[in-house]
Amino acid sequence: MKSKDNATGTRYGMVVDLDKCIGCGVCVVACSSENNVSVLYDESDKTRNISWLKIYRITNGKGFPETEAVYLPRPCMQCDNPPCVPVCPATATRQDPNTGTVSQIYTRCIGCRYCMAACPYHARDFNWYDPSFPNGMDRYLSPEVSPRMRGVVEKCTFCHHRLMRAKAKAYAEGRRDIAQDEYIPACVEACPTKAITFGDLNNPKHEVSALIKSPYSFRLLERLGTEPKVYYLSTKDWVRRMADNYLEGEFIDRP
Amino acid sequence: MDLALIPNGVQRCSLKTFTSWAVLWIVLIVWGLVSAFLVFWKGLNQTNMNHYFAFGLWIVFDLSLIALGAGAFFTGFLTHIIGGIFLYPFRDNLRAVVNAAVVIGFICYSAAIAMLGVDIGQPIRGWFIFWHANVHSMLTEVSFCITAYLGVLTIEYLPLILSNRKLKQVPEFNIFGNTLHHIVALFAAVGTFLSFFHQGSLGGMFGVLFGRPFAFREGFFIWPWTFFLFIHSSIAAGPAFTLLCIWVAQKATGKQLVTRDTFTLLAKISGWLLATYMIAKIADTIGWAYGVVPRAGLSFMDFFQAPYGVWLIIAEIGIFGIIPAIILITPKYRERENLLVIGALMNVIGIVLNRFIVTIQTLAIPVMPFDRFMTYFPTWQEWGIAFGSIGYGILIFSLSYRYLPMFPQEPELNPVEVLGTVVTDSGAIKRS
Amino acid sequence: MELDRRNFIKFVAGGVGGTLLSPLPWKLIDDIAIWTQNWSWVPTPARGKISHIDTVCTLCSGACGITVRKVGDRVVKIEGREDYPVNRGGICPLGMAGQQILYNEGIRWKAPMKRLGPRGSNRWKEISWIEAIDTVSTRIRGVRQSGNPEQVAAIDGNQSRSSVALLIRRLLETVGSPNYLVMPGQEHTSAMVQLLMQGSDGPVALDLENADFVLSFGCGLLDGWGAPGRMMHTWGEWVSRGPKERTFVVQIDPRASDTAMKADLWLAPLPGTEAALALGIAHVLVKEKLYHKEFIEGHSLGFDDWTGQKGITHRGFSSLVLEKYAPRDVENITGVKAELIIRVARKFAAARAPIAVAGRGKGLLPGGLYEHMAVHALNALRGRINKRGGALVAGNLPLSDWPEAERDSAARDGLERTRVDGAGTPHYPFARSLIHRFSESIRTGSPIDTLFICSANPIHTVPDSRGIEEALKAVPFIVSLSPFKDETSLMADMILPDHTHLEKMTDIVWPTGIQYPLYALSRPVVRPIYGTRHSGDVIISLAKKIGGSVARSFPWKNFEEAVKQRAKGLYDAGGGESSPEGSVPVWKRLAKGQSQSKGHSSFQSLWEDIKTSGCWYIPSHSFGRWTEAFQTPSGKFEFYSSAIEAAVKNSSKGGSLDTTLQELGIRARGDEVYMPHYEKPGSGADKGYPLHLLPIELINLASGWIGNPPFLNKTLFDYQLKGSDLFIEMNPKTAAEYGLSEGSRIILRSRRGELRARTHLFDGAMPGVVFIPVGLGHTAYDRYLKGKGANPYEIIERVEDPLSGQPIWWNTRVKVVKI
Amino acid sequence: MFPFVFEWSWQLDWGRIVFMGLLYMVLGAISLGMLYAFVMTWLKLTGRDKLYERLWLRFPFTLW
Repeated sequence: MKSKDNATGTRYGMVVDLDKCIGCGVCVVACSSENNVSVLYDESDKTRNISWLKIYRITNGKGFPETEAVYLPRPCMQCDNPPCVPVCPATATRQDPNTGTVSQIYTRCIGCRYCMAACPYHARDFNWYDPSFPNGMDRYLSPEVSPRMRGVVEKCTFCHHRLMRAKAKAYAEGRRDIAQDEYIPACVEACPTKAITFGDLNNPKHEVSALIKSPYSFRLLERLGTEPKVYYLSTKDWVRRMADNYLEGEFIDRP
Repeated sequence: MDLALIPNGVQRCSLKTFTSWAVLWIVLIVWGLVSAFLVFWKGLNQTNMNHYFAFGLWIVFDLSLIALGAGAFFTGFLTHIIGGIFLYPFRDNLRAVVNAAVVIGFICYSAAIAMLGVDIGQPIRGWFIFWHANVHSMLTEVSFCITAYLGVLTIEYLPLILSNRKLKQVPEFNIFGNTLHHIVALFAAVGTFLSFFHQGSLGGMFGVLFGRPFAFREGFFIWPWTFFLFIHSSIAAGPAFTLLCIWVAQKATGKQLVTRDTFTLLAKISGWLLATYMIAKIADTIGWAYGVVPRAGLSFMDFFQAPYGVWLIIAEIGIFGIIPAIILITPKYRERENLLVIGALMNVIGIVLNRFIVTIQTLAIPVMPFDRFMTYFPTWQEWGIAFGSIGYGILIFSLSYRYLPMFPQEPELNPVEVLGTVVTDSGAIKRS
Repeated sequence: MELDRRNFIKFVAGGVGGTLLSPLPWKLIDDIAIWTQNWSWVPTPARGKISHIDTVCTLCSGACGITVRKVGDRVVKIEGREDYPVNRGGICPLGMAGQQILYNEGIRWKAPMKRLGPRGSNRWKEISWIEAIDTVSTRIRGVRQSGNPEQVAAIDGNQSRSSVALLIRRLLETVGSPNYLVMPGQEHTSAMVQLLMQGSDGPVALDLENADFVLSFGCGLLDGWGAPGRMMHTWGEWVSRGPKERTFVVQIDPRASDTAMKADLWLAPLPGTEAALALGIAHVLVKEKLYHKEFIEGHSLGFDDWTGQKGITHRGFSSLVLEKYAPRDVENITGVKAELIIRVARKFAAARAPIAVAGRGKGLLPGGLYEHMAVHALNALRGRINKRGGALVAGNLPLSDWPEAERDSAARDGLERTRVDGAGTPHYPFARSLIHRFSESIRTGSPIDTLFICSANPIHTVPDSRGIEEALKAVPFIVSLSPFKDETSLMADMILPDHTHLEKMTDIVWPTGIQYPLYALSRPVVRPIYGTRHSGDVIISLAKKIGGSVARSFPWKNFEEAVKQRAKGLYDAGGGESSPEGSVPVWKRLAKGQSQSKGHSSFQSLWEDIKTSGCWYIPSHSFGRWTEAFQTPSGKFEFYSSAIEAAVKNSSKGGSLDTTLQELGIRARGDEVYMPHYEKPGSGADKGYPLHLLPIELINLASGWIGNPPFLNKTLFDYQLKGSDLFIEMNPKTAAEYGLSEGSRIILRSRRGELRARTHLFDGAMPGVVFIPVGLGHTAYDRYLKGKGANPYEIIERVEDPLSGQPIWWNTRVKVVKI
Repeated sequence: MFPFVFEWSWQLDWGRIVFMGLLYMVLGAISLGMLYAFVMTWLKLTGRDKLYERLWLRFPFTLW
């Protein structure tokens, strides 16, 4: 396992407050709409449909009425040590050293799906079908994001085109820094309860850098060493325990 | 009809019989071609693979074919590289099977590459692996090596093809074939080098997946252990598979094609390699169960859920690992032909099972605690490609056997009565 | 040089070698690489100038502010508006997917259509607008000439105060028909409660943002209730206040709904017993003297036992709850632990600004009247009426009235006839519209000749939807104004398709539940992409074509002119704001006299401002003022509703009170009838149908008249919909009793019918209850929706709510048969 | 695959150099072997194989 020194430089990351997330799915719709994600006729086939951001419902397993359920939105974790990047044979996916985000070059991808096998979060989706925008729905497609063809893998890019947009604007105004609010992915912008915060994890001016120090913050499958840049917050012990695999008696409740 | 093509000094069945035999396999090939066409035309939705099962039957078949095809490089290695010195007493035995091993290797690798071509979502971009190579990917290494090695196998196959009676009459072919044959050791060496790496990289492909605790086997030197396990297991299975193929060919033709002690030699090599492999594999499993698994916060049994239960690993290591190893290394058992064949077969099944488990189990196990355990069953299109490649293999092998002097010992072991110039239905006769 | 073989080979070899050394091969390889990217059937989105247009989402009456991102002429993305007072950024998934409603031509009517072939055969002929309007107006003229103008009816799903709704009502009025029906909804029940207990007819105004304790009786606060964008934003607001100040939410729900799971406390009463629970809480408040003395003593009627005008002693609300709703008794009825009831009551009483709200799920369907009254009584007990963070008493928006509609003699005659659905008759004294009664009376020989259906899909969205379908079959002529190929419009004879929400101007007058006056106005963000026409314009041109007094009642050139005429009142009233709100949200600014007019020099400039900002609002409210707040006969908040008393008297004219009450469906007797009380549901347990069926509504599944857009299908779990199978939710224990496991295929059978589904085991589902999501099971629309899942309304038994007459939909018994 | 594709400028490390180096060696060996076979065939066909007998070229292959 490689460990990278990411103490300096920009590292875009996300903090999702699960106590605020109500599972409404607006982020999923916003993401799909922003990124020209194709919609199958049968979207209930969750093993084949494309959703860069997927919401899981996790429950504490207790019976009625002690049941508790929490929604967990899962975008690409944009790992600092991504399992998917080194495995790609055609260099179709790459971690941007300047932002820490993991990109996917659709026109380069040969569709071997090795990266999907590598990703424990199932954050990558393969185009099993031709993209479908039937009945004139191709009219709502955004030119900022290219639609993908059948046979390639696609994934969340932290709305990279929005970063480009923000950079272009900053450049035009003669600035080098991008403020916290200037670049946020579509899901963050859309969240009606403001459960998602986005920014540069290394920048103390950005809210996220403080949030990830919360005793309630955690990441998914931290033990694997993937170093995800998507953090979660939850005050519920069982939710934090559910984020990773623990042996009997191993989970220590931090707060 | 095709008498002129049949090698000297051997007898072959009638063209009619051969055709009806071939048709059986052509049907499988057609099934495979139809499947491949559907996959190219409509995409990979023709399979039952999905986001969870990113790899399916085809990768299992690929891994298995490449493992079983290892007989080619390993026999070549034994024959041409160290055969001259260390294995001198067995030189003839090895020479007797090396052609068959090369043909089997060629079949396995060409089928595997064809299958990979179908398996990728963008077949017309397959060459991007070479063009935009990411050298840090095990899959890149695999692709480079198996492609190059297929080239080597083709070169090794060429002298045999060119020794076809008809082709031999063309002086250019004859001389070219002979020249190639002279330097076959070079290609055997290159093949050995390439095979060593891609067999290992195939294992490494899974061993480096640190996001998948089932497959992840890092910690040995700079590589994952599976790198060496795969090499080890493939050279254990390769000779056994060559043995099996020749044995089946003997049964099918009703002729003895190699001497009995050749079988014993192959069995011995295979058996000892399997035995040592089993030790390594068990060590690996224990090391994994007490290292990787608890580090990931999981317990051994978390990885085995119906239908991919713990029986799989029992079958792989116990039934199809230790038992064939014992059979093949014990001279008493190995001398009995049926046990020998069963041992070789179990050996092969064990390795295939290993490749299956490594591929499917890795993907079936949810890593996120709240995710689901998945199962998968291939569609007829996937089976079509798989069976098509089997049909292709048998057809190529049969054609090679029929028209090429694949088994140098055959004429000796099956002397043909000289009947003058009379040509019978039963095949060609020795003319000289 | 001679071209022999040798030279030829040399030439070729040289050529190959030379080419390989040139840049040509690399260029070619590069070109091939680029060529592999070329998939002609992958669309290339056209480029264009990117623009953002602020408007309002009018897919429901929540009126969220949206920004539409356009590229050239195309809508590509819809986002919430941070500056809009209602939602301040957040919008619901349906609104977010609005472009799929606009551009999916598979679900849209593109031009006026005339039915060919039998009803439901879906064979149509495109006609011109002139022909369409001609045909319909001729028919109406005919009906009027025959002397039965009441045979024209309309089912309207538009927001009741919106201009389109008013135009449709006006059309019926001038034609001479009282048969104007609206789609049932919880808002009607809430309005009824306000009328009965406060005597006010203003909109429901809940100051939720300022509340610090919310007691929600089944309201899917986060499941799409009220104005969904506002509710979700408010919830984020509540939670963000920090652990001490955060609003405490108690959710009362038989299922672990999203709201229940996010609430601080979840109580799960048996379905339909919410009123008892509310009264149990009231019991504790009364018994422990935790009620608001000033309000109760000075501004309420019927709390203590009292003596009426004729010297009759009436029983007070306090003695009623003390006698009948002790926590133990309530525990027996509801299944909620007595200790929990006491705890919640004390917490409610201790809170600084608590509010109790009633209504189930999204509130698309009516609630129980007595139940709503019981919940509102809790607000009264704590004096939470017209208080910051409570239930406000609001007046109507200062919109101008249109000139009086002209009624000719035929119209006057028609309007005097009784409504087909019986609403407003002594039998249904408080109902304005009863769609189920309407369908019942139509099924046996239609008294309706021509039926307009606007912005509604009753065949899918009303309980006992099969009954509606049967009824519509009996109507000779149906005109649908729906833009969508929904179930109901497929039953029509003529389609006069409306624009979709992004193509037209729509006003929403006081969005659902907002606590201050707000007028929302959407504007067309794209030119209509098909040959559709604004329903408002269609009604106006229809009226003009009908001629006579009808035409004279519609003097406007077009819809916008009519809207503008109404909006003039906003200018005349003075004050109000029409610019997007500033950094301080409106709900924080609410106080008397906070309204600042932007000083518009003319109505025209105000109008332009409203069109751009999409809103006009008055950020002020005069809290308190209990003396003027109530318009009841007593001038007080009435625990004992004199309006009910009057209505019951009116209904029982001459007959016995007992019979009348029986007819009204009320089980209680005596003074209880006029007070909030718990009515045991009429249809009880049945041996053959052991389970309770409860439809549930999900925020990410559109269950109203608009079909679920494809993007939303993405957000449904595969244990809610899988392939074409709908999943019901069941407690694992209940499932085990019936031998069901996860994914079992079942038939769900009620006395009304059956449907096929599969089971999903969910610990959060109450044992003995089957929960089924609403919104699927379409037989119309396109491949994304058609044939997927099942519609629970088809098997829901319709029982009338006592007094309000609205259909109860939470009281169906079912059995489950495993297949 | 070739030093001038831009992946090399993205990421040039020892891994790449070693890997590609080995690959070129293998490809070189195969090509040289084939070249040898072609050349020898040509020599023999044109009757110059006696020349070939004396050539040092044959040396490495006489070991076996």
